[in-house]
Amino acid sequence: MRTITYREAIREALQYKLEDDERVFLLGEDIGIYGGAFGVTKGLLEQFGTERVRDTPISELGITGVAVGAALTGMRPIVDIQFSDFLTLALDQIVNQAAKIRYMFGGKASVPLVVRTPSGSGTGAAAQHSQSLEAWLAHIPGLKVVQPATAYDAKGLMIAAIEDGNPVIIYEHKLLYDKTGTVPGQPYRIPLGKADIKRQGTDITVVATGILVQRALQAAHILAQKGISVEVIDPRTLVPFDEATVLESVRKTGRALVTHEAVERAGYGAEIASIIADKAFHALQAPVKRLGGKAVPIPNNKRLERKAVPQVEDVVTIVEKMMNFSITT
Amino acid sequence: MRTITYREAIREALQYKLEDDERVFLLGEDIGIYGGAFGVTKGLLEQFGTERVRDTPISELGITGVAVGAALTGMRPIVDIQFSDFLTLALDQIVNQAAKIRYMFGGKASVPLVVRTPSGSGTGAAAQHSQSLEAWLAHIPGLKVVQPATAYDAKGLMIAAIEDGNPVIIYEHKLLYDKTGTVPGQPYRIPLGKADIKRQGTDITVVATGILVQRALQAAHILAQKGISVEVIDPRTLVPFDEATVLESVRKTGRALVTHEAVERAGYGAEIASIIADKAFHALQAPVKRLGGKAVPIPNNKRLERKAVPQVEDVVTIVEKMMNFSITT
Amino acid sequence: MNEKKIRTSEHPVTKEEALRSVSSRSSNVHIDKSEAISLYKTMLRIRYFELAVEKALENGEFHGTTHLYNGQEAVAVGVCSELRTGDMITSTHRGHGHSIAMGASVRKMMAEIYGKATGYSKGKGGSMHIADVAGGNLGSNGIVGGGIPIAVGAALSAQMQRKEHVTICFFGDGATNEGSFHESLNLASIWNVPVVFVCENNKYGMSSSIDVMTNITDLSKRADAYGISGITIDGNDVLQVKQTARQAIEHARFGGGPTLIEAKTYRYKGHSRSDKQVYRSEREVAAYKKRDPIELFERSLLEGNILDESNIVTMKDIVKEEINDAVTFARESEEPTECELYRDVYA
Amino acid sequence: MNEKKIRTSEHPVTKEEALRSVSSRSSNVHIDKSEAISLYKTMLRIRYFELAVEKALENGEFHGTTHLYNGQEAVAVGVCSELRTGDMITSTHRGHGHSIAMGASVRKMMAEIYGKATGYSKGKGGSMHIADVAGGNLGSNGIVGGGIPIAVGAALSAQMQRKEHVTICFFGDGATNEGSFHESLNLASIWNVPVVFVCENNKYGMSSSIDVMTNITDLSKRADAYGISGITIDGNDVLQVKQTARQAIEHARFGGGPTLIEAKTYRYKGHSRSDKQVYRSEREVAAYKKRDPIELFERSLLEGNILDESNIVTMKDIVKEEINDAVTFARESEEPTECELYRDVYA
Ligand SMILES: Cc1ncc(C[n+]2csc(CCOP(=O)(O)OP(=O)(O)O)c2C)c(N)n1
Ligand SMILES: Cc1ncc(C[n+]2csc(CCOP(=O)(O)OP(=O)(O)O)c2C)c(N)n1
Ligand SMILES: [Mg+2]
Ligand SMILES: [Mg+2]
Repeated sequence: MRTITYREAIREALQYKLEDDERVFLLGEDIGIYGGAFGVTKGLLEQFGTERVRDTPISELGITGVAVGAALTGMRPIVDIQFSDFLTLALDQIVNQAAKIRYMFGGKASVPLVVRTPSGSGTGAAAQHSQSLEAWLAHIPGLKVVQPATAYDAKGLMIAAIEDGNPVIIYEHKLLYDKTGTVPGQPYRIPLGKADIKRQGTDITVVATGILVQRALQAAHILAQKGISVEVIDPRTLVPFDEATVLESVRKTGRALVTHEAVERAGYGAEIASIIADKAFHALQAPVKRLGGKAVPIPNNKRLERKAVPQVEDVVTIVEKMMNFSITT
Repeated sequence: MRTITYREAIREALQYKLEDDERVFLLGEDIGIYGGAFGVTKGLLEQFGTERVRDTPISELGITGVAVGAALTGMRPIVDIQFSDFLTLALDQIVNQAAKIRYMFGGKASVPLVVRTPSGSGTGAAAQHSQSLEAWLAHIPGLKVVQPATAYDAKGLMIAAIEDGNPVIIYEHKLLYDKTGTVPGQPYRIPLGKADIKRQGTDITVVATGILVQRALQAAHILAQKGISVEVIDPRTLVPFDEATVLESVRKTGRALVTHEAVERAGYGAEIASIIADKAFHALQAPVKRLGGKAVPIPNNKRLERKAVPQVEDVVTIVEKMMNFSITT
Repeated sequence: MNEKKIRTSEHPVTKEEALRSVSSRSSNVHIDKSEAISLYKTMLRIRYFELAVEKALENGEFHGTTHLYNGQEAVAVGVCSELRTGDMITSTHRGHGHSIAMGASVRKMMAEIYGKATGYSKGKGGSMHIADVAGGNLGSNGIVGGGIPIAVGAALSAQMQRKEHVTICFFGDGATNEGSFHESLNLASIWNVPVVFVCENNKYGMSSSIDVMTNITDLSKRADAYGISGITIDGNDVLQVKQTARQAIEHARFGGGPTLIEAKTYRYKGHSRSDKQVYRSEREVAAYKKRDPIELFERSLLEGNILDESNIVTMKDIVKEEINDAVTFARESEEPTECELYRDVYA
Repeated sequence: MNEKKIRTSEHPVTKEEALRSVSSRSSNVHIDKSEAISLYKTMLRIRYFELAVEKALENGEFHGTTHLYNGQEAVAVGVCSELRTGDMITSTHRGHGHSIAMGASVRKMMAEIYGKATGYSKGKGGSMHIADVAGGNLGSNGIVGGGIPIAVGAALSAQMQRKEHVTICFFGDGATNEGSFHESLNLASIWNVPVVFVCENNKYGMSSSIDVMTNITDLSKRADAYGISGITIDGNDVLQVKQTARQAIEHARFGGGPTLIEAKTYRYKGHSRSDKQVYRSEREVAAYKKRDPIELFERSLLEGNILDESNIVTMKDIVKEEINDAVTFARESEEPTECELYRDVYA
């Protein structure tokens, strides 16, 4: 099958929906001739014109609100927030308006809105351009939250999100844009709320999201050589969350690690770990562990930046420790 | 000792610091002659004048940013955000600026800023005026997060927060403003990061925050009559979090419930539950349970509104269930 | 649309002056009798609705707060009377008047305020979240300035869908200091979408006088920052409002782009239930009440022989009856069932 | 300060015209020789600093991105030359020029860009977060518009502390469409704090032309929305910048309140490292380079016999050497130790 990048996979999904559904349009800063800060929308302006690939002023709150209004009145806008850190400026419209309008209006309205935004560290862009705040939006009833970790997932989840009919926030990861994967040319959907077992294993379950999916897979490879069989699960969507797949795995392995790049404290990993610790209580042969970002802003210095968030070796180390844990100690 | 309301206790703390430290000033919407939306600042304008009790336009982002700038240059501003839901408009300044400035500038600056804001439901103000988003800010390195649950704590924590030297967010609760408690007339400080055992018990630990502290205490009273001895712990500050006090209690009781009004999904309770499930693993005789708000926007209708968040009877029910749990089932 | 009418409303003009100006300013407004009666009746409906809400609130008949529109009726009614089917509005926390002016059912509105299952939002929204998206009301809004970009988005929809629908965006004076105001007016201007911004300057944002919270005399001047037209009018003169709205709406509908209308008016009641109104004098309130928008219009209807005193009494009785019926309906309606708590979170 | 100078910079004027205008506009600016040389040298320092940063970036010598100031030197230098000890600035993502104009150490700046322990922020901030709070630079900022309310807050501090310090708030044309711009200018106006807003209109916000992103010709017009003075000037004429800044700063310092200065200028380099510059033509860039702020000033210094060619060559060599030294310093400095990761989160 074809191999394309994560960036191209997203672009294909956008392109498909722009062709397929005239209600769909994109808006955001520098998404036109510039092709977006990470090149995702390159070429779409030329194909679909300035009305449907709409460059905006630097007005995150305003453009998100415009998208809410357009969604409420029959369109299917897709907002590009150039860095997910800038969502801090648009949250009233996402959290107080988009997420709640349907409920506040007794079900007599809907807001089919997609917000795409790149998150994560690793580019040296420092504290204000490197955050991973997906837990925030996962806390809000009325929103769905998607975090594709592969090119294949990115295309299928993006199409599903655009067709979903609810406000959906898609956290892309900057370091993934260049990663390649096999992706069908045809459109396809990945249902929101279906986890993916990225690698099967029997000794321990690693629930990883975003960039940590790749790192967990690399760690699993290393650990396999050490005789540890790791099952890697990618929830793909935080809301809805596929509890069943995760719990089934933990009931099988008896051990669980939850890992993400976001700051560990009050990150979404706490939600997943709490669910496992509660609902797989009897199966657990060791405490559920979390491995998330350190409680520090992301520094610019490359070495420090790397240390601020979990790397492959950190996953390896903690899994080894967890495998050495015995219930009787 | 004197009995005053939670509202008055906060006012006394503000008044004390306004008298004590000329760098301290208040700014916010309608905090002057109106006395704040919940009457907390009533009388302060008359005492300290318009310069230090500064009414602002409806510009949450702007006034928070002004406070950041003032804090950076030698003042000790206290911003009043009229409802915590409106923090969504000010988060760039809190999260990208205040929380990170010290770190980004290599420790050569500080932002001694306090943000006071009322949260919670129960007043019929519906979805956009009833949220409890303290978990968001607890996720951000560089911020401290305080949630006073009694008049006594409110005064001591407020004074400590103003003197802290870091950006501190104080979540007050609307339903607590009228609650009374014994409060010394003299100023005193409650260190940020010190939990309070609000009631001692031996059978189960209930970690409760905000309005749930009162409800957990009422539940404990009912449960005592049913022969269940509940220990109620109020962390008082989410960041820093007093892990030791909580873990010690759970190691003693063997059971833990974590409860708050905020939406359970990705709420701060998940953080606390994860810590307990990990670090008190051996002591646990039953799974750590969470009891938080339902995953719905807060509705206006009184009956539904009540059902949306944990009430006394919900705490009673879940504790009884947890006590019936046996490790061998 | 380019000339600015500057009017200082520091001291309300006398009744006599007001009336003269009503008739003179309205001289070029041609409305027939039935339309005039409809304007008058809608204003009455709003007034009596709000009085009923106030009473219910005082009696503790519903849960939550409310923001009453008394005194501002001419703005909602004048503007919305110029709308066609398919046109839309966004409203604010002080939204009952806008809803009624859009032809909402007062029964469903009152039921919503009472938190009942028969309300517009099944009792889940309450006073601050009345909406009727199908009927063109995109919703009141609890966030000051929250509706402004939403209105621009609705207007953008109309533009992209090649429909000739106009969106009216209502907001208060206080909202003009929110960043959303700025970003939204700029977006509306550069995209030339069919939206009319209607700022109801009732002198206060909660307790804060707009004269203290901005350093300009007329908020309509802010239009210049976006290259659009701005105009300040007497918001208590329903015909002047109507006439100005007509021009701005036509302008927007046929590709002329947005306008910012500042309608100077006054709110009679406290900001919300908790307001003790210490920030303004009773004298000020009394002075403004002398230029009551309903009385002003009533007088010109009488003088123009469009209505006589007995017509007016009859109409008031009819409207009061309608409102009483709405209250009875609200009182007697069922509460939403518990499963409603979980419904409508997602589509 | 109330009159507006309207200048369309669609087509850059010729060198000859530019020069004439420099001397004429600057006629009322009295600066002595040493001051002139200092302005010139600071501009050179910025230019060579940025060229060195660009080279280092191309060679992959540091991690992260950077936004170069080449072409805009006259703005930072003209404005900051009017500041006194205790005065402050807030800066932007494109902040190297502002730092240097504030007298920052180019060694510590370069080390910061290289992520080294000897940098202003110990390598934790990088290019976008250079600050020297003690020295009056309250920091560059990665958030467009993020520094604007912070500047107002710093000015408020000065006002409340009864100090005569002025804060300069630098931002780009693109930032004027952020809500923070609007809220901040309004706050500064109603509180009359000593701040000067300096908008560097370099025609683009990343790829977006400000002419497309607003519907007005001069951004200084936005001052009217807040009841403050606004003025549009030639940002490539260092003496004009200096002269305008002097008036605005004096005005602010002695209780006259804020001013909005729009300095029209141009950025030579791409927005940041990833920019392919497809949104503008090479011809446009070349045309603007004909009005290079450094060359313009150089010429008037030569014509005024303040410097001769050999002085200039010497000065350039000195500055280049200074920058080379900074690069060497940065390269040879230590990286921060791992425990720095955990430090400085809290005071
Ligand atoms: C973002 C936000 N800030 C503050 C409030 C609290 N609040 C509600 S209405 C109001 C005053 C609004 O003033 P204005 O826009 O003039 O409308 P009016 O109440 O006069 O109709 C305030 C401060 C809010 N609801 N939303
Ligand atoms: C809130 C926010 N939105 C978007 C960006 C991405 N961004 C960085 S600089 C820039 C352009 C800024 O334009 P302008 O204000 O004119 O400054 P210039 O780059 O021209 O100096 C953009 C869009 C950002 N950093 N912050
Ligand atoms: Mg008002
Ligand atoms: Mg620019």
